[in-house]
This record gives sequence, structure tokens and C-alpha cells, in this order.
Amino acid sequence: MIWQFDILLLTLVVVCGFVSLWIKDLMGAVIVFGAYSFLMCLVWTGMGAVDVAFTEAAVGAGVSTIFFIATVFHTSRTIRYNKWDLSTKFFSSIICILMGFFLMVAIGDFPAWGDALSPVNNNVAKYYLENSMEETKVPNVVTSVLADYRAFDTMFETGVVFVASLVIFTLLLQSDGRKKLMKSAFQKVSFLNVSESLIIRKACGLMVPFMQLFALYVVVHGHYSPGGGFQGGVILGASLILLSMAYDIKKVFARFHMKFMIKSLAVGVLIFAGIGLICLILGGNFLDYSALSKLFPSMGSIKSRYNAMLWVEVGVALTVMSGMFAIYTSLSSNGKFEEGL
Amino acid sequence: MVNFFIFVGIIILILMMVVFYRVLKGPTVMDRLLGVNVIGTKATVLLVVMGVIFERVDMFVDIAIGYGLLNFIASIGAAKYFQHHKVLQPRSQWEEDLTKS
Amino acid sequence: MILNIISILFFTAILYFSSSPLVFYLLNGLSICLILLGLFFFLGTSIGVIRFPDFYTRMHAAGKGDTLSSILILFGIALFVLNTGTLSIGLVLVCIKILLIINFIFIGSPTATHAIMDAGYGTEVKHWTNDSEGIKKKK
Amino acid sequence: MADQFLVLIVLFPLFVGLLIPIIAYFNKSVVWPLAILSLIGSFWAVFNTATQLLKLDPSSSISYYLGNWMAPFGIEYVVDRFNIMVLFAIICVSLLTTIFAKQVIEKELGDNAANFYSLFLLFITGLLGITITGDAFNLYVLLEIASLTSYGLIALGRGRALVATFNYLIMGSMGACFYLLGVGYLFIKTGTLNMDQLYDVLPLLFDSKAVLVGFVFIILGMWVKMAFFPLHSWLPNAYSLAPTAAACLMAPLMTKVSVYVMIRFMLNVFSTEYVYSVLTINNIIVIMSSIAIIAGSIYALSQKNLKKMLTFIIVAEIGYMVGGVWTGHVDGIRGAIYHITADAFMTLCLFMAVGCIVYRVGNDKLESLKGIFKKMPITMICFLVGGFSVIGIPPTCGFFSKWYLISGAFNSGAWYFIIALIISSLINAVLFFRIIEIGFFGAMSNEKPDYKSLQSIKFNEVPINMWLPLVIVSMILIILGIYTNEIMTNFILNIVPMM
Repeated sequence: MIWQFDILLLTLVVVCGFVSLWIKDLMGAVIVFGAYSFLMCLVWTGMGAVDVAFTEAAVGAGVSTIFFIATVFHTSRTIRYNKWDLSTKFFSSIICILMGFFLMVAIGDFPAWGDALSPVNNNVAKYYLENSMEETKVPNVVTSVLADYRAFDTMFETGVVFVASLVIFTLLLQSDGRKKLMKSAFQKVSFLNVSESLIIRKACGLMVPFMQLFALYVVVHGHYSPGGGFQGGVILGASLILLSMAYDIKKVFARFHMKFMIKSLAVGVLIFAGIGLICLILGGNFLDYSALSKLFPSMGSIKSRYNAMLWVEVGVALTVMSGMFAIYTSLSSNGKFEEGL
Repeated sequence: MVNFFIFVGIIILILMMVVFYRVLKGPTVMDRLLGVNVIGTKATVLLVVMGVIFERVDMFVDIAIGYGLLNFIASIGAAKYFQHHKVLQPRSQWEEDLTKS
Repeated sequence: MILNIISILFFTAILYFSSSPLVFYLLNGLSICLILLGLFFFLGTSIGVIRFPDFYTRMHAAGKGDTLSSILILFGIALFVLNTGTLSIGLVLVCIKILLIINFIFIGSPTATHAIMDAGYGTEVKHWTNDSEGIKKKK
Repeated sequence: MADQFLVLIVLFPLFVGLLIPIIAYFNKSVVWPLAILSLIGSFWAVFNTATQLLKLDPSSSISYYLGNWMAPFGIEYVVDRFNIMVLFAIICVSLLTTIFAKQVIEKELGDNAANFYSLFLLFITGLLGITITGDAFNLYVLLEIASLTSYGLIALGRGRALVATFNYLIMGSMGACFYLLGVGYLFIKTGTLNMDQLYDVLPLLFDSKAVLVGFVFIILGMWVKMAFFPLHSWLPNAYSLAPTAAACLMAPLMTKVSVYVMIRFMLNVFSTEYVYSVLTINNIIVIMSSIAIIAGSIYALSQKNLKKMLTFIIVAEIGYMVGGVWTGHVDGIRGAIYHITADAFMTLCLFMAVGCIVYRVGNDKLESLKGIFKKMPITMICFLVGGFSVIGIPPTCGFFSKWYLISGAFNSGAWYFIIALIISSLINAVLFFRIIEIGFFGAMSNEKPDYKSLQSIKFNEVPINMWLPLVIVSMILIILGIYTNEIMTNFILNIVPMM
């Protein structure tokens, strides 16, 4: 925490929030909201929550703005007014202020920021910090908490990504889109027939391999540095989104078809849950990775935990990547899967 | 030396605020997009600066790489939006009033 | 890109072969100079972004100054990081990562600027002429 | 294997729900049997857990540590006599609905059926997980799963279902957000997310404002999720426009599980001492729930659409449960807990019957029910059993839960709650006898019956896999009523601490 940074950043964040509500052109609001998430990332960084900052960076900078733009692309850009608008605003602002007041009331009761004696630092978190290295051999405690101590939560969070993508895909898939989707699996795509300018195409061609390489690095290196399956998956998805923006959705479909995407969406969660199930079959509890050492006797129970976490991260990355791409293609092509943004 | 980097960070933030004025006012959407693009790039730099201040550059530099890679996607997406819908201002009385004032 | 990496390897080599304090101060001074130069360019950018009269000229300020200032600041930081403590592989790796960021900004930022400019041209953003706004203000 | 039943309850529907999008690409016809099989597996696990539990001491519970990390550090699953009952209700309702829903889903959803089944099973997973978990944050994650799938399930409906879903989405996200904020506040003050440990730590912090705010937010979030009266606006449209199968599953379960979570937090996280002695807001909330009951009933009376009428009855029933818990008397709490199970089956019965009617008749307006008794006798008899249970006519379980609620209200002196309950029963009686009148005599009361059209109607019952679950549910309603005493002594008596 550097107080000068905090004051400036928080001012900017609050102003950003107000402006994005205030602008009536939805595209403008979306763009300002993008700046909001940039700044939020800096706020998290200032608080030392590096993994959260990374997630915010990957999601905020990479995909969420694109999702908003793709949504606005096929809907309306303006807000329609009705005569109740003012009164609704009035009531909702009263409710917001009340809620803010409620939240503020309790703040005086909180322990000081970074207080070593606060209950949070002395109960469960202390155990994690002290024992994580011994029990899992993973230096990044966030990863070991997410992928091992509370792996069950993470499994269902991956499930949330799965459900969200499946819902958006199912809702937007129109009947003619379904036929085209089936057909396009067997279609040859001409790579020369693209509309986007040469500069963007070339720049994206330069960036995408680096992006994917970096994403794989983030997935694999999550044990040692901030990052992990989720962030890596988002960056992978963003690289596919970038490719489909620079060329065409069809070109990306030639490599990763939508049917494949929906399958890999499920497979990612199944890898995660399947590892848990194998542990259960081998005689441990569900997601008790140390039971895997019965399958590979050369690894001790700690080493098998370490390795299982890696596979779990891979599963998460697979789901998130295909989820992001499925959401983008569904939104930007309005369920027709012909051409996107 | 840490003080120097805090100073650098504060200067960057203040100048970001100056650019943010353009995002706030920006007569057209394109101006806002422009401002946000600048803010995004500077956020990358600021991340590295923070890394130096916290003396954990090796941690923060990963985030900054991710940022640098993903930063321009939003701009390209918005640009593609405007290439398809060639309308700068949506038809809305309120918005017109806003730009006039 | 290759140029970047060669230059950082060059500085690494200097640090590796000479252990005199002079090199240390020189490199630190160089990095501070680069960072201050970057800040100066960023000042120019922000002034340009708010003071120029129309979208295209602002774009000019933002596109060039922003990229250049980011690159300068990041390069300065890379040198500074290289100069802290004893030289090790990890330190050089961090430097190379910072250089990668420089490259990504170098590719990404102008591309984004180009895309925005293209879109602005497509949506017919009005450009400033000598007699459009200035005269109105005078009246 | 014997000690893994707790997690198997959740795993069966989870795995099949995830596998269905893959399997559907190869063979769509196996999807329904697979779903049934997974739910039977889950039922088997619940049954085994129950037999294990009933061998133990009445106040004890079974714990399961996921990933073999001990309780406050990892996630814990807990089954005691309170949630085994809710688990039974959930698994029975979902199994019966799935058996019931085959034709309806094929008719209403067509190509989307496979993805619908996937969401359906994940929704059940979420609800089972919410009920069984002993960790406050894990509950939030599963709540998200259940909410997201329910948005998807409702949005697949017809007409303006998308708009209704959007309203539900906004309200539901707010509810989940409130819950998360509350849990966050508790975490800041206690440093733990485990419910048992929270129960141990919280008595030291009863005068803390942060704990108060946390409590208020958790309860508020659950109120949004359960559509307690002033916050109910999303429910009627969402449930009446959802696909029949989704409505049959969601209307009985989603709101009841939220009530379960509320009671769980009141009894087992914040103690009864905190809720009834430290906070003195009992009377206000009982008055609010009395208003909810009366308002829900009156809204129901003014509807001309059968499904919408039922949704407003749900709003009134929520008032029963919330009011019963907050009376602060043991009988009221017992009645509310019993009513969770009873109301799940009642609502299921009514929604299934309406689903059958819509399947044959084509719409759910009250006028289209003319002569329905001769056309679909089994459906209508079951519908009436459900209706009688809602009204509270003795052999059905509705009577007994109402009895306990009234006794609780009487003992705590909340006369307005008793009045609201009686008014609501009367209005329900009017509602269901109006349907009987239309169904038997084929006319609204001021029109003359059209005998010709009645004679032309032929016996046209729905297929067996639709009416059989319906009959089973109505049997369950009566059986629950008959064995009320046993359920009370075996399950509910020990989970409510004496005050």
C-alpha cells in the first residue's frame, strides 16, 4: 500500500464508475468501463493481491470489454427512456446509498489494514501460510489453496464457466445457425478472402503465437508465480478471439470448430472432476490427491499432490479457453456463426 | 531509489488523470477510446513501476506481460464495431445535449 | 526486437566483466535519464491529448508519444533492475521479460492506434480546419 | 465405499450433467435414461446416508472432508437430521420431475433438449450441494451454479421468458452478491468460513456491528433468492414462463432451499440466542411475513392464468415459512422446517398437474379447464390432492404444518400471523373450489354450462410416465400427513434447540 497511489487510483476508479453510468451512449460506457478495469487491476496490485490483479488484467483487459462490445454490436447502443425512468433512478439511488451506509457502518469495527493480529491472519490463513510448503511443495500459497485445500470450490467455479458458456451458446443458437454450424464443419475456408486491413492482420499474426506461448507459461508456472489455469485460459481464449477478429470466425473454426469447443468445455471440467474421482476410487476422499501415489508409487504423496495440481490447472485452462471463445462467437455472430465483429 | 520510483508512479498517475479528462469529456466516442488506449498502455508501465517499488519485479512483470499482450484487443474490437456500424453518435436527445454543453 | 535483446545483452556483458562502481553509477544514471525522458514525452502526450483541437491530431499525440514514452520508461526500468544487486540469470530473465513487454507495446499500441484511426475515418469524425472552430470562438 | 456416500450424492448428477453435451453428439436417445440413472444413483446415496445417520444418536451428524483436509482448512460436508430431510425432498422431487418431463421437454425444446438436460442435472447438483455443505463459501459457489443454470433453464421458455429471465438475473445476482458480502464480513471478523467453527467463534462477537451487517446481508440475500414479499417481483413471470419441466423442478426447490439456508444460518451459524435474544426484530419480520401471506393470496386470487396463480401461492407459502421461523417459538420453527418438505411436494404436485394440463390442452388459462375432470381424471384428482394440501385439509401434510405454525404463533403471541394464515387458507379454498367448479361444470359461475361441448370431450389422459409420478407425489402428500408424528420425533425434534 502506497498511500499516494491509492488516493489517486481510487479517485480515478470512482470517477470512472460514475462516468460509465452517466454516459448514455453504451459504447462510450463500455470503453470507460474498460479503463475502470485497468485501474482496478492497479488497485489490486497496490494491495499486494497479485493473483487477483492478474485475473483482473486478463479478464478486464482481454475479454470482458470485447464481450460488452459484441453484445452492443447486435443489440442497441442507446438507452430507451420511459417516464418512470426518473423515479426508478431515484429509488435505486436511495437503495444504493442505504446499502453503502450499511456497509460503511461496520467499517469502524474492522481490524486495521495489514494488522498481523486480525482474525483473518490468525486462523485459517495462518495455517495455509505455515504448512502449504510442507504439505504440497508449492511456493505460491494462492495456487495451493485454490487447487488443493479448497479444490472443490475451484471445481465448481470451473463449472460456473461451463454453465455460463453452455447457456449463452444454447440460448443464442438459432435454428438456421445450427444448420450452418453443422455444415461449416465440412467447409473449406479460403484464407485469402478477408476484409480486415493488412496492418491489423500482420500485427495479430505476430502477437498470437506469443500470446499462446505466454498463456501456456502462465498455466504451467502457476505453482511459482501469479497465474494459473484461469488466467492462462483467459489469455488463450483472448488469442483465439483476436485471431477471429483479425481474420474471420470461419478461419478460426477451421482449426477449432465450435463442436470441438463445446466438447472441450466439458472435458476441461471432467479432467478436474475425473482426477477427484480417481482419488476416490483409489481409496482416498474425493479430490484427495495424495491417493494418486498408489497409482504412481515412485511419487510420494506430496509429489503426487504437486503433479495433480498441474493437471487440474490444465483442465481449468481448457474449460476457460473454450468457454471464452464459445461466448465470444455466440455473442458476436448472434448465434449464426458466420461472421463476427 | 524507491522514492524516485514512487515519484515516477505519481507523475504517471497524475498525467493519466490528465488524459482521463479526455475520456470524461471526449466529444466523440473515438476520443474516449483513444484516451482509454493511452491509459491502458500506461497501466502496463505502472505495473512494472509498482513491481520495482515492492521489490518483486519478477512477480509483477508477468502481469505486465499479460497486460501488454491483451491491452490492444479492446481497441481493435471497438474499432471493428465502428467499421461495421458507421455511426458515431447514437440518436439520443440527451447525448446531443451533453455534447453541446 | 532483436536490437533490444542485443542491447540488453550488451549491458549485461558490461556488468559481468567490469565490477567497478563507476559502471554501476553510469547505468543507474542512464536509466534515470531514460525514465525522465519518458516522463517528459508522456507529459507531451497528455498535453497533446487534451489540447489538440480534433480527433486526428490528438491521435497523433497519443499514438506516437504514448508508445515512445512507455518504451523509454520500461527500458530505463529494465536497466535499473539489471543493476540491482548481484547479477544472476533470474535478473536477466526479468529484464528480458520487460523487453518483451516493450516489444508487445511496440507492436500493439500502433496497431490499436491504426485501428482507431481507421474507425474514426470510417465513421466520419470531423477534422479540424483553420476556419471552423477558431473563427467561431473569435466571434 | 461406505464412507463416501456423502460426496456421491453430488457426484452422480455432476458427472452425468457434464457428460451429456459430449454424449449428445453421438446418441441423443440415451440422454434421458442416463439422467434418470444418475438421479437414482444419487437417491441410493442419500438413502444409505440416511440409514447410517438413523443408527446414530439423534443430535449427531456425519462429516465428510473433501480432499482429506480437516474441517476449517478444507471443505466439509455435513449431514444431520435437518438436511437429510431436505436432501430427500430434493432428490425425490428431481427424480419424479425427470421421469415426468420426457415428453414435455421433447415437445417444448426440440433440438435444445440435450443441453437442457445438462443444465437440469447441474441445477440439481447445485441444490444438493447447497443443502449438504458445511462451508459458507462453498455454499455461495453452489448457489452460483444453481442460479446460473436456473437462468438458463427459465430463458429457454417461450414468449417473454427472456425478459422475465433478465429480471430474475438482476435480482438473483443481487441476492447472491448480498450473501457473498455477508460471508465476507463474517470472514473478516472471524477468519473462518466453516459453519461449525463460525458457530463456536461468533458468540464472542455478538455486539460487533460487522457481524450484524453480515447477518443482515445474508438474510437479505436469501430473501431475494426466496422471493419474500416485497422482493418477489421476479418470481411470477419467471416461473410461469419457464419450460414446464424447469418450472416443475424450480418452483418446489429453489425457494425452499433458500429457506433452508436461512434457517441453517439462523440455527447453526448464528445461534438462536443471537437471532431471537440479541436482535429484537422478530415482530417486525413476522408482521412482514403476514403481509406477504395476505398479499400473495390476494394476487393469486386476481390471476386468470393457472400457472401464475400457483406462483403467487408460492409467494404466500414463503411467508408461512419465514414467519414461522421468526416467531421465535419452538413449534413455529418446527412447523417451518416441516413445511419446507411438505411445500416442496405440494408445489411439485400442483405444477406437475398443470404441466399435464398444458401438455394436453395447450394453454393454462382458467377458462380452458372446462370439463377437464372427465377428460383427465387422474391428473385432476392429483391436482385436487395438492390443492387440499395447500388449503390445509386434514389427511394431507399441509394441515399439519399449518397446525404447528399456528401453535408457534399462538405461543409467541403473534395473533396477526394467525389471522394471515387463516385468511390465506380461506382464499386458497376459494381458488381451488373455483377450479373444481370450472372443471366439473364447465363454466364460470355466471354462465350456463355448455353441455354439448362437454359430451364431445373424450378421455384423454397423459402418458403413463407423466401421470405415474403425479400419483406418487399425491400419495406422498398423504403419507407425509399420516406419518407427521414420526417425522417430527425422528427428524425435527432434535434439531431445534429448546428455548
